[in-house]
Amino acid sequence: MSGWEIFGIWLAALLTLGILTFLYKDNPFYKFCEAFYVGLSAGYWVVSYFWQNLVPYVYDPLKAGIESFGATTILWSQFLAIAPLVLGVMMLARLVPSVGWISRWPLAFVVGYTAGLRMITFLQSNVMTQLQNSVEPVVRMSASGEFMFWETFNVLLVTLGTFAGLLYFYFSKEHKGAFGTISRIGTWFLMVTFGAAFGYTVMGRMSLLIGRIDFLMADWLHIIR
Amino acid sequence: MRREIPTAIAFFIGVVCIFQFFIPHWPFGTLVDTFSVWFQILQSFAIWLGALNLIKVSLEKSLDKRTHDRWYGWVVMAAFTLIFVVGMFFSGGRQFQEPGSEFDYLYRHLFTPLSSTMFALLAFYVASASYRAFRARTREATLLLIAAFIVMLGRAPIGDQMIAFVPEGYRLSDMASWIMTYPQIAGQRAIMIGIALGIISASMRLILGLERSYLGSE
Amino acid sequence: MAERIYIPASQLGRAVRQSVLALAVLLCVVSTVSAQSESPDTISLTIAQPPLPNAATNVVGSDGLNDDGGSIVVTWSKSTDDGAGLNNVASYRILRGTSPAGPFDTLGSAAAGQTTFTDANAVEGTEYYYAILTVAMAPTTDGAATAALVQSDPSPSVRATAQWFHTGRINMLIATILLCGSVIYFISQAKAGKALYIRKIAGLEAVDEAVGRATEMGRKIMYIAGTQDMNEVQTLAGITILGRVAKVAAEYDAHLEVPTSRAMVMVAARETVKEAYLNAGRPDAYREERIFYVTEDQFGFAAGIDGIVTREKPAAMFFMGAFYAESLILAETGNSVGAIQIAGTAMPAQLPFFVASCDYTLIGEELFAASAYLSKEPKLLGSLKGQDVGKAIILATILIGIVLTSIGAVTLKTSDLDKLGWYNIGRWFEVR
Amino acid sequence: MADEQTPKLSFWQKMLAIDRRAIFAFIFVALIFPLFFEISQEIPVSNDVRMLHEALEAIPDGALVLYSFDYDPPSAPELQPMAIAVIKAGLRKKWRMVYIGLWPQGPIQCDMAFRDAMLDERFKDLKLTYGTDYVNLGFQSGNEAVMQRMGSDIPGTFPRDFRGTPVAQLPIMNGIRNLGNFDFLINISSGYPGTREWVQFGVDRFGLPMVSGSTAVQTTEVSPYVGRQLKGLMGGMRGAAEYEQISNNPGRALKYMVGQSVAHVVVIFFIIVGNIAYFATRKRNQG
Repeated sequence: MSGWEIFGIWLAALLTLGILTFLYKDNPFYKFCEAFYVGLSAGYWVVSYFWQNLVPYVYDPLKAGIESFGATTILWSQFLAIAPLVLGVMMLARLVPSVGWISRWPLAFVVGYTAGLRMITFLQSNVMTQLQNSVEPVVRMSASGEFMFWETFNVLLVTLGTFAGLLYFYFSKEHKGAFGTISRIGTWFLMVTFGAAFGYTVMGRMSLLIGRIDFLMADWLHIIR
Repeated sequence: MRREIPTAIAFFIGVVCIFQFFIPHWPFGTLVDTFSVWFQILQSFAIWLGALNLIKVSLEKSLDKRTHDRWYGWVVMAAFTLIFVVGMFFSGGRQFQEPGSEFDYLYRHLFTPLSSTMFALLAFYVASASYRAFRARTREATLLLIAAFIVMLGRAPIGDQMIAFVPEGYRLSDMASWIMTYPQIAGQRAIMIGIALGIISASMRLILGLERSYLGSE
Repeated sequence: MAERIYIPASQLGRAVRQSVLALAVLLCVVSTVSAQSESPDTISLTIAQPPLPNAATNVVGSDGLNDDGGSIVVTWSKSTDDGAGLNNVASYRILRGTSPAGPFDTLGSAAAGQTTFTDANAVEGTEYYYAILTVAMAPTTDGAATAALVQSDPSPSVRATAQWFHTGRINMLIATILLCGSVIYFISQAKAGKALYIRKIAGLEAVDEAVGRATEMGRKIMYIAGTQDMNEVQTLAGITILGRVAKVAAEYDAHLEVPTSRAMVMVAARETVKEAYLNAGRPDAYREERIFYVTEDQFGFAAGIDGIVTREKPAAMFFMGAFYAESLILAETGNSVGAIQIAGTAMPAQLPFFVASCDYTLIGEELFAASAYLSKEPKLLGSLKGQDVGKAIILATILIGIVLTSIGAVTLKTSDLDKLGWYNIGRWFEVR
Repeated sequence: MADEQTPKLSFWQKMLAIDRRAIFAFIFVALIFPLFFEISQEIPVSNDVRMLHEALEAIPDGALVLYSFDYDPPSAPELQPMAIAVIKAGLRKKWRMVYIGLWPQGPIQCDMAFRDAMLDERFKDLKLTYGTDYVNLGFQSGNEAVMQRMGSDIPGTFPRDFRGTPVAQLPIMNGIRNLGNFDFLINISSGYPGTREWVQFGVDRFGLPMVSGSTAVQTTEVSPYVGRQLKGLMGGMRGAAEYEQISNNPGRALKYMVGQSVAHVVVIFFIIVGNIAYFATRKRNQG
């Protein structure tokens, strides 16, 4: 292993320990790691966006377009990249307070794009697909045509849970009487859902820490293989 | 006019994005692809606003003689400068993420341990949160507790070993997967359908310009 | 565990078979070429040519539906030796040319028994001709095999065209019209002055309390509009709710701080808060620097916020928007300094953590209802009513669908969806 | 009576308001301890993982399979063992594999997983050519926008591979125009964009058969998709361990499972203590 690699592992180990000290209490070591992390990650994304978005989607097409002026066919379509460039510059207009309001245009573009696209996507994957999954026979028959009690019960339970859960979200009606009872049952289903989802996750979270401990013990200290 | 034009833009773009789903014909099919690239480009411009803001805040902090914490302002700027200079000028341009590049070195030995450890704090927080939250205070809290408890035990091999006398098919792991496949799915379904309706309604309000506080005032 | 254990030897066997095959093909080519040149040193063939199968017939290309004009579906009738007759067809190769006489390029292949292939590389408007090459294989005594190829007649000419409506999405169109329509209808009803009842949402009733308490204690309020960018509707909802919270904060003269993880969110949040202060009649109290960017990075942001929270101990924290794993890190830290916490998200995976560590949590749809609820503007409340009607439509659809499929299950004595035929209502909701 | 009860009850009161750092310490010890022992445990395989295994085994040899690695190092403890296991499945069955990442670090994780998978004894003699048998197309930013564009134009979306080679020079990419050209999609994901988006775009819109490996947290969110939209699912380290077991590929997930189980028991223990403390102190308040 090269010296640089060993140095890197030491740096990584110290930063790891620095963050972990926060669990005890806030301290200068953590403050250093935090400040370092904030600066480092902000820079990381600036660089990534530059090379991964600005260069291939703005610089490259415009360069290809300009270079084509000397060639037989001019690549006009490449100049479409001017439009987002203009939007981007409008966004940066924020830096000049007197014309800062122009940044609302690119914001409006993003809002329209988000609202339109998300609406369709969620309608398809959350409404249509869940409808498709929900609409199934509640009466369960085995392959030989016999009635299956527990399967029927389970499907009925899911249907009831979906119903009651959705009624809990009903806003324009007072939740009292029979309606209130059903929406109350809905909250029970939601609570079971949250509890189960939480319980299911605990293990996964432990594994994250195992990863760090494994790094400290194996890669840094070589205590375990 | 400072609010009308943006409102019109949001309306027009929103409607086009809805139409493109139903119209395979050019230009609708490709328009949304184009918009998504534009969004990324916009993001790449906007991040400069953020970065400059961060540097401004850090600089102000580092010049503030009243606090001992001012040194950390310098740390923020130093870290930013370090990765920025390395990534822009010393890591082979477009191939900046190639294994072995200087940027990759910073990424692996500085960025990764920081983000992984921050993430790993969750192992502790999930424990402290469950200690506090899972108490049988009310009927709802009890359901939360019971579901979490069964699923947790069912996920760990020890859960089944504890009650090995129970016939197979009725052990904790079976109860856990029953909860996950039936009541849990029911709750998730209700939440998912609700979310979609919420998004449809919120999107309509945004497209129609009923909610436009993000545009500020005149 | 009776799992198959992989042995490298079998892989070796395959490689041997393949190289023998390649060698055989090469030999055929060499022998044909040399036979044409009437060379005296003709290599004697040891491998038998398989008998020629009959060609595929009825090759037809038709324009691929519901596309932007880039695809053509090719269909053909199987060779009579595919699965019958000589029974030696191994596969079909699909050829394409721009004239019936050729030349033809190979586009791809289909296994024996197949009769369709989608050419996804067509150029809109170009006239194409397709042909099918039937490939027969015959094993020989030494275990190798050789190929015999027969080409079909070319297809009639075909052009790819683009469509103006996607016929597989009629159900989506109906759903869009019904759901959006009900939202728009009730907004217009509300505009006309129809009063609407809205049930209590506990988390939102607590907004005033939280802001008030922060003011009393002389401590900050921290508002986080999620950690995602503006291309998430939840972020937009978070920013809209921020407007209402900021207005309350302005009225109480509380110190509101908004750290963001995305620069565009910072821009939108500044506009929103500024407008809220203006509407509250306190434009002088607005401080732009209190809405600041931390970092784009998920956990870098969490680290930064954790630092601020432990040092400055805000009295109230709001989490409204899209969150990922950082949700619990933020909420547990807020909890450790005793802040009153109100969260709202439509990320199903993060809801349990907010429920566990915050005082109030807006669940999924409630997040989107919050801005309307807080503003009490009739138009916005109307959209909530529209949303509810959408819910009723969905519930009714599920109910009717379940009754019909269940009737089918009882009459046909099966609950297998594929065997339910007409009764399988669920497939109506399949979107292509 | 009261004199006897007071010290006992105040113990529970203390427990109720226990410093969370005490819990942290217990968790830390519980996780470190088992790492020093070689303990193996047999775990039952869940239905989702069995489905995934069967779906992968049903893919014919030589099929063209798209792998999307949508995670970064923080989730690697859970997801890296899955990535290694599914790459091994591909190597064993000689699929033509195209790797991409919608998270910037995904392709790097993929690279590491590929090297780890190749260390397996069974692939010692395997001669694979980069660009013909497999290719790493690297990262593209844009989240589901990338998926959307892949639906119409993959070479346009990924003009160059991870190493900067133009895709036109890669034999494996010949004839690949869009998502429809693939036989199967394998996604390893820890959030957005990930399984949910691939289901929306890859499965719902382009009809690709798909399986997913997901962090435990995401699993609850994507498990409703299993069946019609997902052909199988590995959830968290447990899911990875189950797949390692059923596919006969013992790896890191099986090893880590022990420490994880112990820490898990600690959390359960604290929940029990918390409830006892709650009821013990509540009784006193009422009396």
